[in-house]
Amino acid sequence: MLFHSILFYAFSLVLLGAACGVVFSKNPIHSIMFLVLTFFQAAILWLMAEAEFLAIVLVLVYVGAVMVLFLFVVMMLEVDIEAVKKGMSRYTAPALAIAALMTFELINLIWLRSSDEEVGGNFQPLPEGYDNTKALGEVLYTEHVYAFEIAAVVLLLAIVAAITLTMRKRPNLKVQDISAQVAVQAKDRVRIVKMDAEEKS
Amino acid sequence: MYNYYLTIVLAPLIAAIVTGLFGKQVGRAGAHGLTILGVGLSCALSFVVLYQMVWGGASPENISVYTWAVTDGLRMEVGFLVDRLSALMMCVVTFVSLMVHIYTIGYMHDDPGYQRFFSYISLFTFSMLMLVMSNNFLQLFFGWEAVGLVSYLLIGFWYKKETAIFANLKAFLVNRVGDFGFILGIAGVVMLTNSLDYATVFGQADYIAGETLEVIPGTAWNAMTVICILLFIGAMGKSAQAPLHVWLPDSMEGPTPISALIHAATMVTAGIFMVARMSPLYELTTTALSVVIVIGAITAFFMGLLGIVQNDIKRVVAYSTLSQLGYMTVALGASAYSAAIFHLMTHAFFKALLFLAAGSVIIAMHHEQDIRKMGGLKKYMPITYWTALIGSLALIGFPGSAGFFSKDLLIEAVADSHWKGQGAVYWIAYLSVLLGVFVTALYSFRMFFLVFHGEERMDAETKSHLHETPLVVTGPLILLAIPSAVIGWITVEAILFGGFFGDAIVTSAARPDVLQELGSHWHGSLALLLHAPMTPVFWLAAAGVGAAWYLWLKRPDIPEAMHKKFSGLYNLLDRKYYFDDLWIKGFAGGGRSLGNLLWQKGDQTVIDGWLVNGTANTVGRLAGIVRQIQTGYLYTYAFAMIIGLTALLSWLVWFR
Amino acid sequence: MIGLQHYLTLSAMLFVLSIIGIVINRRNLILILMCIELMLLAVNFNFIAFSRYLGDELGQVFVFFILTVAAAEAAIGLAILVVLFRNKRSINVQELNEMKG
Amino acid sequence: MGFVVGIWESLDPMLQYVILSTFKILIVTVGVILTVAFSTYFERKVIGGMQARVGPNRVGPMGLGQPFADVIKLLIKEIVVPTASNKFLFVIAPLLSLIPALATWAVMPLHPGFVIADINAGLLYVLALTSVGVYGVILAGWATNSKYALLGAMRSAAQIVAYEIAMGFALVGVLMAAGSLNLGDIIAKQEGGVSNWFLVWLFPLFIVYWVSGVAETNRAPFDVAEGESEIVAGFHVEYSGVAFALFFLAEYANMVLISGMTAIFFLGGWASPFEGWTFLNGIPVLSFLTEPGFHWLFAKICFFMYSFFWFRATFPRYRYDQIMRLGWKVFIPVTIIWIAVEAVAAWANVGPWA
Repeated sequence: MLFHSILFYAFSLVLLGAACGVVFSKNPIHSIMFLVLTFFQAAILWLMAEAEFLAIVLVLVYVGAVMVLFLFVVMMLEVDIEAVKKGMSRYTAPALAIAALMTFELINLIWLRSSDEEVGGNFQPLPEGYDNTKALGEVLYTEHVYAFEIAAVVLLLAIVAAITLTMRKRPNLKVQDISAQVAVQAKDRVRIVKMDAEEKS
Repeated sequence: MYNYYLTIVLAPLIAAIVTGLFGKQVGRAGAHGLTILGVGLSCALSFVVLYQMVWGGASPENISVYTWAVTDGLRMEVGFLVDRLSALMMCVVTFVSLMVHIYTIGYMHDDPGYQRFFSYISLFTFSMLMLVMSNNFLQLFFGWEAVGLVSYLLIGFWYKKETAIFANLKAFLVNRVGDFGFILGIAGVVMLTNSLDYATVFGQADYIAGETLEVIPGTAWNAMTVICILLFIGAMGKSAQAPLHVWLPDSMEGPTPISALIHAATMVTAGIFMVARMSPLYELTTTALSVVIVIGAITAFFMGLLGIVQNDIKRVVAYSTLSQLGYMTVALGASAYSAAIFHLMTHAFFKALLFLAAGSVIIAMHHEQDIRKMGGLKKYMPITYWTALIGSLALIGFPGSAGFFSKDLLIEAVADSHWKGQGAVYWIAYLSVLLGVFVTALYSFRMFFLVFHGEERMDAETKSHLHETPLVVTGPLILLAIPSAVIGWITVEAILFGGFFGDAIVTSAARPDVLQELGSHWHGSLALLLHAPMTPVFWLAAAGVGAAWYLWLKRPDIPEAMHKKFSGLYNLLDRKYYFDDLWIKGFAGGGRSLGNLLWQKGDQTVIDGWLVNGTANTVGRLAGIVRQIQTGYLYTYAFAMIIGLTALLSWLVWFR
Repeated sequence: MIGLQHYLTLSAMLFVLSIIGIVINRRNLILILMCIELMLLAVNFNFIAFSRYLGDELGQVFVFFILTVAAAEAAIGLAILVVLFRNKRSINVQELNEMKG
Repeated sequence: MGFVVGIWESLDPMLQYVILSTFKILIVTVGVILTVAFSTYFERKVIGGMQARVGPNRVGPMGLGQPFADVIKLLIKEIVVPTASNKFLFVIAPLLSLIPALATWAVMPLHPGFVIADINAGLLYVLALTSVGVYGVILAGWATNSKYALLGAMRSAAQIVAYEIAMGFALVGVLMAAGSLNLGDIIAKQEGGVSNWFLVWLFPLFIVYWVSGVAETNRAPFDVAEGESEIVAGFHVEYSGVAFALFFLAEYANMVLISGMTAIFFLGGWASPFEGWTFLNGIPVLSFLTEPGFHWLFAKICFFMYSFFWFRATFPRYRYDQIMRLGWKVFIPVTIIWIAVEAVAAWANVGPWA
């Protein structure tokens, strides 16, 4: 169990460091890579909390798709990195102060205000043969099936919205008309001209 | 008869609409042909109706034609009440109107607004008929306003003339003052009876008389008195009683036929007609009647005086109209409604005649209206001369003429009225009408002598063109001269003493009926005629004529000298008792400066400046401050959110 | 022994970090989107931890939906960002103040 | 020997587990790398044969030393890092490309009972790691700071992401059929002869998965990402030496991985096609034919590797828009339809999953 704790603290440290990297990197690509790292650490920590399905889905969805999208956008937009490197906003100092206050309060809330009897307990060991994916699936497809459908609709909506927003018709775009190409026949392309042979001069 | 009534009303309206809207298409001949046809039809049918009423034994009819709206039990209708009173009025209106139509062909011969003019006068005929035939207050008011509108349009007929525009505005505004009272009166009627119908209202007259109104809190006034005075204020406006008379002399800016039709014969009598029609109401309030009589008396005498100093031929006639309207009003006040209507009728004929004669002179003089530049026209225009003489004699009440019967009996009625013995009111009324006779004779014949006799003061150019006016002008003169001369003789007995109006005119049983008293020693027209030299009226009139002859024909230097000697008095008269100044500089000017004050201080400074723009500015300034918070930067908003979140968290952690 | 409180603490720190990221960043709109993802991750941490603690899968169902919505949000957000860049040639947060009052 | 066993048994079980796992990882990794090395030789031989050439035949017997010669050559070459490139990402990109390719092998059941990590969500794990492989390509393309590289990376990334969806859907069909995400269970479900292989029942999905796999690895005919004639060599145009070797390794590792996956998901993995042919058991030499085991998996992988080279030698390159069209408009609908068919079949109790 010591091993387990060591792993938790190690991954947590990496996670927080990566999150700091996300926030404080000058280069957005670095930020994205740090965010990917953060997600990986989060996935590992979720695995340690035995939420394996969500951990893998986190990697699959976030790392595999969403962050690729981010990367794509950043690369395609050719953001002028030099220009955006300048300085922090004038809210930096108060923001940090408030963040410190908030952290203090949260930790205070989590550690001091709650007694061990209430929430401080450890995770109970899961029953033998527990399959997280299966359990989640059973809940998802029975009790929360409507919410699941709504989530599907939300995704569809996102697809439509994203395409609608970004699609633009480009004029003068040359597109192959495949059916026309297929339908072409020899006589459309080659014309055989009969000519009299020329006399040798 | 129903169809007759509709035709009488609608024929002039259709003619007016066609002529007005399609003037170009129908042309000049079409315009006067159509309107004369319409009015002629109206006139003929009116006489038929009158005949049926008087000799055919037809009973008065009260017909509802069309219900316009019903709201909360209040019916707004178009309807006709045709009895002898309205039948007589219809005849007078349509006949004079027909004459004027014919006359206009000559008078307006060269005017570019020919069709428009005919459309207007036809429209006027329609309006006036609606007014007199009405069986309810709403239609009465409609006709009242419609004739006012046409009057406005016609006074300003020559709309390029500045004075005409001023005059028509003045007429319109002064009439508004009267109409305001009038509509308040109608409102009072509706308030108390919830009906606009004459019959219903008259049926509840006793109830109204028993009610009181608190116009000013703490003062209970008799409802009938209030209503009647308010209605009479309307009549004052329309019939040009002092002090709302100021528009009438100015209305002479309009073409002469209009002066004859509207401002002498018909429209101005609407007030007289209305009071006569409302006799069941007026009879119940002596207070209102005394107001009527005093106003009438003042108008009759003092407006006559003004006629003496006027030099414009039409204005002299206009002042005489004012004076005669005063006579009628006095008669109304004395409960001698029949006498008033009788005088109205005779006056319509001879005053129209006088105006048209004046118009004829004006035509001949090439639109020169100043009598000081006329004279000796007798030999150039014989027809005009003789008809004008008949008109003038009728006006002064020369024995035998129409005016003699009506005026003489009117004065008799006033003398015998129930005001006798009541002091001031009686004496004001009686002396006014009596002395008015002298004044009338003086200014009438002053004008007559200055125009037709004496030396020829016009310039040579005009003189060379002088000739009698064409038949379309003289024809109506002759046609009007005949009734002016004889109508009184024929009808006096029937109308005044024969109970001619029947139920249309009601006199209070509580007081002695003046006309009945008069009728008790009535011995026929001839007897009255023979009795004439015995009355002060005759001698006063004769003195007036004599004085006019002496002063302006024999010794023209005397008026000049008097003019200089009594310049103060002269100025008072010349300035028309400063009424115009009172109205224009006093009320209108005061109103305008009040308006300016409200506009500049009240509206622009307070409302626009402080309330409207001030609110906007305040909001704008506040928004300007608040706007600073909205920077548009994402991180500002995020920061704000986070502050809120932290506050919430702090509250959770530390204060719970 | 690692328990609920450890996860919650980690989540809180991650959350605060993402808040700092959102507020102080004035250079890049994409970074704000990323910080929002971080924030959601922190929230998900809480759900996972409580789900594990209570032995109830409902918390994980919530995480599932949050992931869905966050993915949709990222897709639309980036689409908007692309359109914005097309129009303004910039995604600098400091230049995006057209909603200024 | 007993000594070793004694020491082993005296160790902490946790430590035993760690050592055992490390050992397994080493075996698998080295095996994969060797497979990759020889597959290059294999490729050149196959293509050479198809093009009526000899192929490598100089180094070692039959040219079998050629892969080692290549490796040594690449190892001793200089790694040129372009000046304007992003150094860190430039260097890390090949690793990001290779690591997922190797890490996926952790859940691969290679032989009955032999798997490094027998996890429940194995199939998801596979999907997750394949989707991560795209990072190496994108980062390499971007970090190089060359427009050819970037274009290649974009093409490649879009292609990979697009075909990942078709692949995922195809695997949905597989897991529906197997009723489990565990790869061992999936293979177990296919035991009992060729007729039980998912190849039969999920043939369209098999085609989709296999072709998508080819596209995923950016192999011909879907190799527009490298498109030598268009964008020189795509995302790894500036890579040289070991860095290039890593990309090369990653690509071939991926190919082997895809081959293995296809074998596991559709061809029963280590299951024998002659299972139940009991008469073969009587013949001592041929008894291995009915035995399930690594040799069958290896044979199947070799077949698919051969197919890769075969495609490369015979098909012309797809145009980019055609690739996208195939992925989005053909494969995804096909998989969706077949999933529906499968659902109906399962509901009607038809097929092996009854």
